[in-house]
Amino acid sequence: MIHWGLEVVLLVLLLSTAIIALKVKDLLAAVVTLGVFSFLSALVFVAMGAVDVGFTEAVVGAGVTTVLFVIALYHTTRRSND
Amino acid sequence: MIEHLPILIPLTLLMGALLTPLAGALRRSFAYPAALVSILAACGLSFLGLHQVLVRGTMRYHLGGWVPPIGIEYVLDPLASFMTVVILTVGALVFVHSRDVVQNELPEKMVPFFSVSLLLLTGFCGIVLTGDLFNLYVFLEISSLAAYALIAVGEKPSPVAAFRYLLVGTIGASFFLLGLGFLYMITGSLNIADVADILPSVVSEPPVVVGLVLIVTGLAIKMALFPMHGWLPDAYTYAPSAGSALIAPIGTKIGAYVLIRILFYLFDPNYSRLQLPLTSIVIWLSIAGILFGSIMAMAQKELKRMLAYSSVAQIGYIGLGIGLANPLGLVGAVLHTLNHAFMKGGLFLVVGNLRTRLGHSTIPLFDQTLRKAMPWTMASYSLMALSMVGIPPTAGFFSKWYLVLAAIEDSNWTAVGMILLSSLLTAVYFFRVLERVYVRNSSSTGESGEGMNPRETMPSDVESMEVNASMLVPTLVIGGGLVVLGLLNTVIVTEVLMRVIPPGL
Amino acid sequence: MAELYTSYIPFFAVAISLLAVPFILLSSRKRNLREFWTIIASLGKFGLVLSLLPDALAHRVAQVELLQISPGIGLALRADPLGVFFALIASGLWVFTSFYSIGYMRGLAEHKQTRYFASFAVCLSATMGIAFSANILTFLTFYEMLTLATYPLVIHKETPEAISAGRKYLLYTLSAGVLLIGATAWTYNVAGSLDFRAGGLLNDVSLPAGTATGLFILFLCGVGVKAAIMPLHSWLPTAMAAPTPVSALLHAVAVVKAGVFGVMRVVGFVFGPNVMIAFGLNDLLGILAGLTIVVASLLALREDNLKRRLAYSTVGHLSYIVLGAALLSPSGFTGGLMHIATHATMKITLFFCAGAIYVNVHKENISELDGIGKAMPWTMGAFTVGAIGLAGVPPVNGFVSKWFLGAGTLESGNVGALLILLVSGLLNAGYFFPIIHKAFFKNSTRFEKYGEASKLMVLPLVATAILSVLFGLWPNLFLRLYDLSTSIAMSVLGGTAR
Amino acid sequence: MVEYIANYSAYWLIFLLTITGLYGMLVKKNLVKKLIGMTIFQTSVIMFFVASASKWNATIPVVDPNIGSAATSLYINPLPHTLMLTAIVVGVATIGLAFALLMKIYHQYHTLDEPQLLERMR
Amino acid sequence: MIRQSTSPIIVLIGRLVSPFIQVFGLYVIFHGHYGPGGGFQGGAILAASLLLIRLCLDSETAQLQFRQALGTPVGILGSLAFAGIGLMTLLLGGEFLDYAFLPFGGMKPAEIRAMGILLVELGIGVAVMATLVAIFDDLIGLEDHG
Repeated sequence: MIHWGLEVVLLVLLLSTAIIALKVKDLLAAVVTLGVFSFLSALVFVAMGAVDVGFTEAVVGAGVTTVLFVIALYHTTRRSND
Repeated sequence: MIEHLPILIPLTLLMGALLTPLAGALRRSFAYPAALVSILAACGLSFLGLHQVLVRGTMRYHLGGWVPPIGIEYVLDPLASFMTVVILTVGALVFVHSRDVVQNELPEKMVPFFSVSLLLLTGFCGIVLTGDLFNLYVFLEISSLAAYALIAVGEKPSPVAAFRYLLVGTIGASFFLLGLGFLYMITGSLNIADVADILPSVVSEPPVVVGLVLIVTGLAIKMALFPMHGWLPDAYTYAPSAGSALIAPIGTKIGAYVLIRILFYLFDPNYSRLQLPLTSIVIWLSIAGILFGSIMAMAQKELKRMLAYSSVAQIGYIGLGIGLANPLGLVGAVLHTLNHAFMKGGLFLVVGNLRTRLGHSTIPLFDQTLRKAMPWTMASYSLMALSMVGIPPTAGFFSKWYLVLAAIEDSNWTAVGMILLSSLLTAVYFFRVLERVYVRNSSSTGESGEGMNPRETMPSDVESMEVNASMLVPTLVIGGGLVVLGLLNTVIVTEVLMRVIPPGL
Repeated sequence: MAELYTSYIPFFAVAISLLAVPFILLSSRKRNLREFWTIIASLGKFGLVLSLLPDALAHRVAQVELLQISPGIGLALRADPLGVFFALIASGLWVFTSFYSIGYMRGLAEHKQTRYFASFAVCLSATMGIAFSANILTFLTFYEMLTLATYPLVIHKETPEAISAGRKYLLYTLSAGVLLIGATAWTYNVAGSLDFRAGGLLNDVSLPAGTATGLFILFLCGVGVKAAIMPLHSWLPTAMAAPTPVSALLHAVAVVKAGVFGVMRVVGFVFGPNVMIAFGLNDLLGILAGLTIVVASLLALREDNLKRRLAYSTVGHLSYIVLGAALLSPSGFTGGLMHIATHATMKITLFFCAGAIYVNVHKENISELDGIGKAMPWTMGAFTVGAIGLAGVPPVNGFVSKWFLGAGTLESGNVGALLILLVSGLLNAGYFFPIIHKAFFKNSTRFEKYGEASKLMVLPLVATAILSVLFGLWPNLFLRLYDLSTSIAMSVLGGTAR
Repeated sequence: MVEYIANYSAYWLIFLLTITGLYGMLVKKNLVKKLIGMTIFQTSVIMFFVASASKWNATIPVVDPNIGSAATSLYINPLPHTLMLTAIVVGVATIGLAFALLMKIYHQYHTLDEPQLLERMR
Repeated sequence: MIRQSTSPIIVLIGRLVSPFIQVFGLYVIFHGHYGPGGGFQGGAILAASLLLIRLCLDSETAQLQFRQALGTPVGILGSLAFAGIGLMTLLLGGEFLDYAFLPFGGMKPAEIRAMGILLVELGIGVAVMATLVAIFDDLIGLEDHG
């Protein structure tokens, strides 16, 4: 039987960031929230014992992907109807 | 060197994919020969592989010397070797054909195009050859990524089509991965043979069922089984001619191949058929797909789009063969994979020829001049159309024949009726084009049938616009090949496909 | 039991006209050379088929398996008596049609003659293939080939009318082909074999009633479209949009005869008399045929267009043959077979005449033909021979087959069928004699300035008319068609009670 | 029941995350939002794998001198982790390609809103 | 498109942190077969450092560090290192990627394996780094010729 403690807390946070990222109308805010999401998920990975996945996610998900997202927005538009 | 064949085939393609841009960087004109050499080499290797498998039996190759289930295994069994031959033969023909097409449509992107195409084929061959489920996922994604990229360089709306395909494809792949996760949770292994050994003892566990359902859903998306086909028509229509000629014949078949692997090799065929209603769901979806695809194809004005919808219908045939889950059905499905790969590949080559010369492929603009201008192209088109309809000596008839036999054996009369009906619908939409090309007078001389001098209606001064040899030869090879394949299908069935049938079926 | 031996002659008989196609296409610019190939192929084909005749009569059957097209099923050709019988008629009449076509096409300066002659050659190959097929799958292959090769002929004129006729033709025949595929697959599933066998491939198989009836209906729809059995006939009058030699070919030589030949094969060699009787399938077939005979004859009465009237007449006469098969009695079967031959010679004469009239005076309607007999005495003479033959008047050969059919109805005790035969004989007279009357006995000055059509057209039609009479007097002349048909009837019906 | 849900709470949350991601991909009209949904979806799948590999009372899969390399049951199974690294690579590649497509689309149609896009494609 | 930042803090921090990140990236690559880490993670970290410079500084400086034109070729070369080593082991008689067959004289099999893995990891790292930077550059550069 597995007892989850920290993970559950982190996951709830994760879920809320995910929902925020999808709900926010300003795309830049959404993307930054997604960065937070990635970072939190990196924490979850570490908490679950997957250290390497954790810091890969931190670098790639929270770092590179967010940068790419921001650049994509910079070139397109920040506005969104939903 | 023979024992390295399972890895050599994808490796040759991968090296080609990597070396092509390097050669292109050196001098642009080097890129195409490099790509061509690597695909021809891989094609030769695949035939060698098929021969070896038929002579010596299944070849297993352990990557890095690690024995499975720890290491990754590559398996060249009859089904896999057959599929590599199909993929690479079609691929090689398309490559030969596409030099001028690409030069014409994508002059800027010649080098990346061939590199990415090779990557696509690497992915396909990897999927076929790997004996490791996760490896399979990775190759699935490699091929999908390459396909997205190939589609996106086409006509103006192509990025949108590619983007949609990307989203849907990612959902499919993720479902597949999620399903793998469930299987892995229970079995603790990812090697296909190993998992197949473990599964019977744990097969009733809920995660296994959930995993299987997820995997099948994911694959259904990848193979564009109705109603998960939404991405396909746009993607095939807007892709560049050479790209769709490469993706359309093989892309969806790979999904079908993996489905066969999962349902009949990984799981016990009887489990897939009897314990879960999965196969009957596949059957009904396939039947719906056949009907839907055929009807939609009849409504299309653009040849490529018509072919794309026809692909939806044809995938239904393959799905039907898989769903029937009896030996004849499997033979029919695999044979149809081969036949349809050739037919659709050839048809898209014809589209490439038309677009190169006419600059369009809109059916209402076709008329008799086309027959005079491109006699050989249209002759191959006719052969391919006949094969698509399923007229006996051509290849298309025989896969339908096995499918009908399988459906009768299963007493599934709806399926029998649908296969037969869709032959007619296929005839309608293919003869529509043929009639324009062979009968329809060019619009100016008019409709006044009676009393006009027949000689005037024939535009004898139409100059030949036939494409050059490098494009014509592959088209003709496929056109003629369909008859040969049809006549030789017994050899294929008895020598290869009979060995494909897994023991439990 | 017949003795089998391997011989490639059936294959060559099929292939020879196919081989001529490239030559015809290549010599498209030189008319005479192109026609030379056609003639050579037709004569060669007839010769090859003729060489098979002695063996067929001696119960020695030449067969050849070219390759396996599906495990256990070969692309096999077998020159059994029925096959030789049909092949003889088709290839023999092709010779006449070839000469006639040349005259017709040149007379009208038709376009795309190369395509016409090439398709014609393919058609004949397919017909030979149908005749010699050793199993249903081979039959199916050639049957579809015939469908496709006929399509360019039907649409030859490329008028909107011809194109829509072509569409209708394709729709009907391809649907039939598709149903035939289903029937074939089902048979294979039930019987495990597809080889034609005298007395019935399904004879030894225990069939549930539903399966037998379903299979039979599928087969009937499959071959019935080409045989123009009544609800499935409507493509045939429409296809009259084609040039007349094509109509002749469609109606007399290849296509519809392939259909009734298919019915013969299905009745005698797939189901067999025992199965037919056991499930009452012969009654079904007989009723359909009888209805077709009567209704088609009535419809023919209304038609003013000569070719369309002939077309409805064909529909009726094809069902004579089907009726002969359905009677399942030796005389009836013989009569049906004989009617394939006799109807072919007579109907080809009539179509040749219609074509000759069209080429010469450009008239297609019967009401416009007053007094044409004076302008074209040979043509109309031949027409008269054909017409009275179809009505069943001796000494033309139509009488012979009708006689046997009548005997067949008595043998099987089917009075209704006899009645139908008699009524339809009268109807036949009713729709043919007015034409003859108009041609010879109505005076009109309309055709004074016209003479006969060209020799290339008149000679073949006179020849077929003479043939009709000769066969009527001596049914066993030259080709020993009578011996062949009785031997076929015996081999099929040998094992039954009747 | 409550206990059941509690025991598998992490899985349930991950499942919710998957649903959220799917919702974003399928329902949201904006293409960037769809991509955000896709990222969430992929992350949740990866997380599912990692969660399925994790064990109570086991340590990270790095050889610990106090435990040694013999007692494998005391380590978390590292295989899913490596697999997930590959999955992350795939995800990044997909996202990279998606951005390229996104910018091409915007360049051609000047909108990222799907209904508008479909309108302008006609 | 990225102009030089006007804020000296950003420039300074970017310049200051980037080398450390790079060292860490290399560490991760080289440490890959002992502990958590490996080619991909290291490559991603290296790429992150390069991206940091590209974001913080003007493009000339960034180009000095890693030229845009190099992205694709270096990525290909990195992948080739992986495929090539695999091919080499195959040609030398072993299975694909059976590092024990690599021709390193005077080493124990275990060391040869470690060496082989290291080379492959290095190749992957370089490939990942170059590819990620190339994606970035392509996205940036799209507007210029668009």
